[in-house]
Amino acid sequence: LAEEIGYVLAGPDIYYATEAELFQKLAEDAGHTVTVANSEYSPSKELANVEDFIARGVDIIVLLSANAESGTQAALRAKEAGIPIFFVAALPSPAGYDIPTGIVSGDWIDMGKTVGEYVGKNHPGKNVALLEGVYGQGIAEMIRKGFDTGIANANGGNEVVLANSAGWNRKDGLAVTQDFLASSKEFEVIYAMNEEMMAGAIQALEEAGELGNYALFSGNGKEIGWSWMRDGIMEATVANPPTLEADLNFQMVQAHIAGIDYPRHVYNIQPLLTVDNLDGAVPWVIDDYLAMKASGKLVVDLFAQPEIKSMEVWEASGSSN
Amino acid sequence: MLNKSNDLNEKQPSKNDQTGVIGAQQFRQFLRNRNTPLLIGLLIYIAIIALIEPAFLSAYNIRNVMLQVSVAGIITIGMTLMIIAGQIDLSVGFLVGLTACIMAALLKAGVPEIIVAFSGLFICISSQMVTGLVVARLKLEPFIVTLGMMAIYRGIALLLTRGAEIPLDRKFEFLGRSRFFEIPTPVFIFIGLMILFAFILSNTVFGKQLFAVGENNEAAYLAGINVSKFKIKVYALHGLLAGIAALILMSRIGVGSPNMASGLELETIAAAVVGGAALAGGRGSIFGSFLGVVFLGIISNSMNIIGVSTFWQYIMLGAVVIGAVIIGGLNKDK
Amino acid sequence: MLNKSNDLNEKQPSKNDQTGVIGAQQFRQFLRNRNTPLLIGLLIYIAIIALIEPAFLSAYNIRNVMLQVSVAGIITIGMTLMIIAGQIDLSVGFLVGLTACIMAALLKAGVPEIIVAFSGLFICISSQMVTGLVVARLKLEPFIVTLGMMAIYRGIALLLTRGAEIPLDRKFEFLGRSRFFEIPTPVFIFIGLMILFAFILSNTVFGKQLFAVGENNEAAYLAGINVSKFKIKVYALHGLLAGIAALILMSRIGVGSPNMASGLELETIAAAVVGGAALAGGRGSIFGSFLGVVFLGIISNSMNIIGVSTFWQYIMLGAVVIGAVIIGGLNKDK
Amino acid sequence: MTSNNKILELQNIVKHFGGAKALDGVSFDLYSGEVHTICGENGAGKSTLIKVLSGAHTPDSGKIFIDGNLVNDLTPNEMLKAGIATIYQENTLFLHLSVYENIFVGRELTSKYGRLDKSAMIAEAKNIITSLGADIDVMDTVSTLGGAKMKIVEIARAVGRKARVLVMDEPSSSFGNHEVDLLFDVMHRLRKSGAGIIFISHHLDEVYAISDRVTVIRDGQNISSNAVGEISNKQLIQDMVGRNVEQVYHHTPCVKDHVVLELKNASGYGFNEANLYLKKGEIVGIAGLVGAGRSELINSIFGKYPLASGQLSLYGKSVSINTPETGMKNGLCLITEDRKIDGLFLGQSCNDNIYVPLLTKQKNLLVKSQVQKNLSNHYVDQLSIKISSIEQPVSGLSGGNQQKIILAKWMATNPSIFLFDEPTRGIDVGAKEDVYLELQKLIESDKSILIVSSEITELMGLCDRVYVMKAGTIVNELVDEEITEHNILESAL
Ligand SMILES: Nc1ncnc2c1ncn2[C@@H]1O[C@H](COP(=O)(O)OP(=O)(O)OP(=O)(O)O)[C@@H](O)[C@H]1O
Ligand SMILES: Nc1ncnc2c1ncn2[C@@H]1O[C@H](COP(=O)(O)OP(=O)(O)OP(=O)(O)O)[C@@H](O)[C@H]1O
Ligand SMILES: [Mg+2]
Ligand SMILES: [Mg+2]
Repeated sequence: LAEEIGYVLAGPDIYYATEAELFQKLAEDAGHTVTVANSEYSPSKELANVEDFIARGVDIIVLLSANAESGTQAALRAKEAGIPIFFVAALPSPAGYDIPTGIVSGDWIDMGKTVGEYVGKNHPGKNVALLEGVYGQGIAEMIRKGFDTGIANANGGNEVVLANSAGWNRKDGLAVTQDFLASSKEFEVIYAMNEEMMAGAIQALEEAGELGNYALFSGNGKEIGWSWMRDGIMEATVANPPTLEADLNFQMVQAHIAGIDYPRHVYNIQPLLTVDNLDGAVPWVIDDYLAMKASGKLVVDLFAQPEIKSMEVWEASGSSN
Repeated sequence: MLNKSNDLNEKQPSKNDQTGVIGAQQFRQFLRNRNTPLLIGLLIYIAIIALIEPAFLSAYNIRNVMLQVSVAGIITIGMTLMIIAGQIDLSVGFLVGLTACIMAALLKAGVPEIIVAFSGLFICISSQMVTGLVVARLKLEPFIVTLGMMAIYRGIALLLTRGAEIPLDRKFEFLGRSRFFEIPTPVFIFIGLMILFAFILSNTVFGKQLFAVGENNEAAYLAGINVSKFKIKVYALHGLLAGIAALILMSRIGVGSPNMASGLELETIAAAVVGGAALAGGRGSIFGSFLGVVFLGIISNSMNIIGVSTFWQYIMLGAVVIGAVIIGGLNKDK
Repeated sequence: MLNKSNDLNEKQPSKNDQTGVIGAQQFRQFLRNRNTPLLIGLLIYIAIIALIEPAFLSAYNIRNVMLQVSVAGIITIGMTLMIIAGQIDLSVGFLVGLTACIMAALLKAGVPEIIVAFSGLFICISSQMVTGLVVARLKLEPFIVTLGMMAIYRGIALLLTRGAEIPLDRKFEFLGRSRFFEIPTPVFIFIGLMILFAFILSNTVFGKQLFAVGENNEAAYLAGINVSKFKIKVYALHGLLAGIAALILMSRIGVGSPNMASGLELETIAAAVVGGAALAGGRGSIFGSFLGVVFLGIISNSMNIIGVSTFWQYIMLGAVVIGAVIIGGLNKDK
Repeated sequence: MTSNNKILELQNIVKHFGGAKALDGVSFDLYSGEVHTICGENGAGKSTLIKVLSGAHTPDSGKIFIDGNLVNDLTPNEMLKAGIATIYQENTLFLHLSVYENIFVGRELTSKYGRLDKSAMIAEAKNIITSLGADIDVMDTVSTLGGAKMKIVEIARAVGRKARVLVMDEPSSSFGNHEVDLLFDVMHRLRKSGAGIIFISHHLDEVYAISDRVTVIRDGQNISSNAVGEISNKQLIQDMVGRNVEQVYHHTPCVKDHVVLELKNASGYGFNEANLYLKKGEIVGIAGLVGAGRSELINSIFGKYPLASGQLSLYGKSVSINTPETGMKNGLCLITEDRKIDGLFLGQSCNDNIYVPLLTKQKNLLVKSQVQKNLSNHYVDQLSIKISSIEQPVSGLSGGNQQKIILAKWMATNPSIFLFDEPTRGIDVGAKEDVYLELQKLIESDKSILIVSSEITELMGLCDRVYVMKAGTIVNELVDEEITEHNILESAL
């Protein structure tokens, strides 16, 4: 049952690269062929990539879309051409929720909520500065929505006083944090939505001699975050390992090929990580991930995941302050 | 069609313009034509890819490629006019994005499609005319003015959408998704505009003056051409073509998004130059630009079709661009 | 320092060059200087932001801005040389990215830091020399050749890193993170290079020849300048400066990533032009470029400081660029 | 032939460039059927005046009347429509366009539905070119033509407009006698048909041969205006330069016996089998018609183009010079024919322009600005270059003064052999005298000079020997008394 799979990747980014790489490895081990195309975050490129795979006549398309709305349009083309299309690490537009054949996504609202509640409980009354992801994908917006809900739920009286996109990357994380530190707004908590931006933030704090004066939180749970927590630099992160997500995605594709029933939409597994539970943290490094799985310490089973039936509607929030 | 517009756009000295005899002479002219090496290169490239993967030449994929190329192709027409006139435009990608966002917002607000379409064209034409006015009247470098405009369009589009996309909810599908005789409408529009502008360039006063203005502003002014008005006209035409491209692109993707056409400015400039246009102005042809935009446009498709990592497409793209201008340069010396 | 290099780089006519008296005459010269409106504009901008948010002028933030600006600033020096020589370089952003990726990969492979640093410089210098060779010997347009090179560097960097980043694991921190007398090392390097090149441009054979070659290639050739060799030299210097910038940037961010410097090419071109350089060649100054890069560099910082949406920074950026060239253009006519 | 019908009048035209006054209340008029010449030294304001008339420059004040009506809208477009066609001093051609396209730029012929009528334009262009007696293919791209032919195309363009007023700013400066004769034929014909012609030339013999009236301007002001028969050559020069110029040519032979430069059987781009030599202290001329290959020959000696075959020796030693750089190293310098294209750095100051060739010669990496300034000031004085400051960009200089900047720049390199291609092109009589005096000083200090000139009197007045070229070959060598207009033309034709 060797199938030809076209994998459309949102853009060059370590998270996405890991998704594609593990998927490709698993799929090729299973005898499939995988061609990876990169959309460089461009909606037209994404559509073109999907169309090219349709032209090539692949059997299955996996779409890691950076653009919820246009990704959905692309998915529609595949569907019209009769090719099953799976979303991973991305969601379609709320209106097009039914279009993809299957979806594995982060539960971004919950990620933000987890951190928000933790902050509210452990740092009540403290002001927060946010390093957000790229606006427009829906991801940053949903995390923000969750975070706002989280601090409200915890009722600690926290307030977000500064928020800006740092583009998911370290360079902007550094510059934006430097600018935050220079501003006259007071804050004691920094929440960066991924570890790359947090790395920039930590450097800015270090250079300003302020490391240790702020409570730091990030998202995604990459290994570098584990070491920050071990060193006492960072308090917590929410895991969202691309390895695990890719694994679920692969299992879903396999089930589809085999004609087995499977949950159409599942979330990635996203526990709160602190220094206390790092032992069970899921690695991003592919070899480590596979080793952990082989050792039996990690069991990943698509069919054990609860099926999601609907998605949140989100609002663009780029100019929220 | 190809050979026809080829001749129409030829700016090389050719003493045999009057002769109508088809044969050896025409063939010799064809060999001397600047676009010939590019055409041959393109055919070789297509042949190689088709050998590796015959699906590349399937009817579906040819339609697919032409469709993918048509938006860039329409903008390339405008960019070719601009480059011949000695101008350049870095803002067009984000102008298309901004226009699409505004149109999508209007559609969402319930404005009728036809009014939305005309507003889109109006926005593109008038923005470009403002840029043209600044560049022409104040005698500023278009490179830097349009770079500034690019930032401004980008900022406005982001503010408007707050970074997100605005879905069309299946409105406005006609332009981008319909077909006639199995050929998608955008391809019809693209080819039609190419032929129209190839004709305009070689058979109208506007076309002649375009080359004159681009080659020597000062001399054109002294010859009685109102150079700044003329330039603003070129910007307006370029704006019109960008507006048409925005309509098609938006209709095809089904959303308005700030970044939806970013990068197109460089792609279309590259296509025009690969097709023989000189950034110093005064030289270029629509047929050359057609070859250029098709060549650059099939690279990414061909990589996907033969299953090579997309990252190779950048190297391929760079190699084609540099190779084409090197060969064009060698040819020029003869 | 500012006023000094200002005089050194001034290319405008000034009748009173010989006098050494400081006073009214100097002041009049200052008013006539092309950079004066830009300097005044910059000061007004700074004053307004500081009024809204006094923290903008805190020692911390000034250091912060200078640090943020230093990488772009060093590349702007090279870009200014290129523009004066009538060249332009769209590839430098991705060349810096590629170089950083290669250096990061070498460090990961255990190669000693010093060897890695020299390899980085070597890569930048030699790549730029190859581009210079192609442009100068084959007489091609630098815009399009460097556009092609940009795609190639990007492709190689993406293939090398498979689209991810290569972390340095705290190696190589000295250059980007150390300080002397409270001033970060990159700022020292940036300011030092500015002064050095301001001196070179106005007091050396190389500097004089740079303006001659940029103004009129052919006349420079007939005046005994080996123009293509000279151009390759300019590309090499630009490469060296890009290499230094790559070292600092990588060291500061702690990773090598393909896109880490993308966009810098346009930012540095804009900075040089805002600072008075003419893309046609033959005009530009280091002090003007310094003002340009600082002005563009503080926009994003100031928006963040006063808490305005980042999207506004694009509009501000575009407005500053266009405003500066308009004012520069008006000044030119007088 | 002059009628009483005044077609044009300019009153009190004032024009400043920055602080400098180029025109300070100049008045001028023109009758139908008249050739009215404007004379004046370099920088007097002649070109500025005609640019105001053509609409290229907007005057600060003053009035222009056509047929007695005040003209309000002074743009090139309006002036062309009013029937004033101008041939500018510097080329205004489109090099990548063909001859016929150039002739019709701005007034393209169309047939039905606005479609270009190419065959009509080609046919008419052919007619105009033929009527000018020139041999130019109208389908040729202009960049392939030599300087003189380009000028003919410009004339054709202006003539083709069938204008009532034809303005010609130094149309003949790149012409030889043959072309000048053709030009005069055309001018006579136009005059007969009732057009008025404004003519500018630094060749006073031409002025006397063709004009009805001569107006002299100096420093942007009217000096005199006379019918051509009423003003003597001497007085005309006196009016122009404000002093007496007794003798234009100063030539006392200083020829020494060593041959410093010798070319044997040399062929290259544009010439073949050339044999020539040049002695120390000698001035040798190269005469010939336009397009004879003279420019190519001396460009090749300097190293701009490589020699295809043959041998070049300097001081008896065979050398190979393939680039201008090596040409300079071997003590040569070349003053090219077209100052704008390959002579000047237009946006740079006079000071920097003069210093450029020295940069390649100096060993030191630093440039001392005081040394540079002293040098510039020295040459500005010596060649009486009219500028407000050495920091002024050369783009603002008059044509003749630009030419002097080029002379200065090469004199400063102190070469031992000078190669001159039309060195006095566009230079006024007074300044020519300065230049010739400089040449004399050069040979007195044992320099040698090879000079290409289309001005036969110049060759007669200056040269010890003259080679005559025809169609790429040296066909004759004339010494001392043999150097006459008759002899030169006889071999050249
Ligand atoms: N574009 C300009 N910018 C500044 N100054 C100028 C400009 N054009 C002309 N001038 C100045 O105006 C004066 C008159 O110049 P113009 O060219 O009219 O002289 P001309 O009589 O034509 O001289 P020539 O015989 O050398 O051609 C000169 O002093 C010149 O420097
Ligand atoms: N760029 C060119 N391309 C083709 N032919 C050229 C070019 N330049 C000059 N020629 C031709 O070479 C021949 C020599 O021209 P050139 O102008 O050097 O002669 P010349 O004796 O110096 O006359 P002139 O007084 O016009 O300078 C002419 O036939 C001319 O048309
Ligand atoms: Mg003049
Ligand atoms: Mg000549």
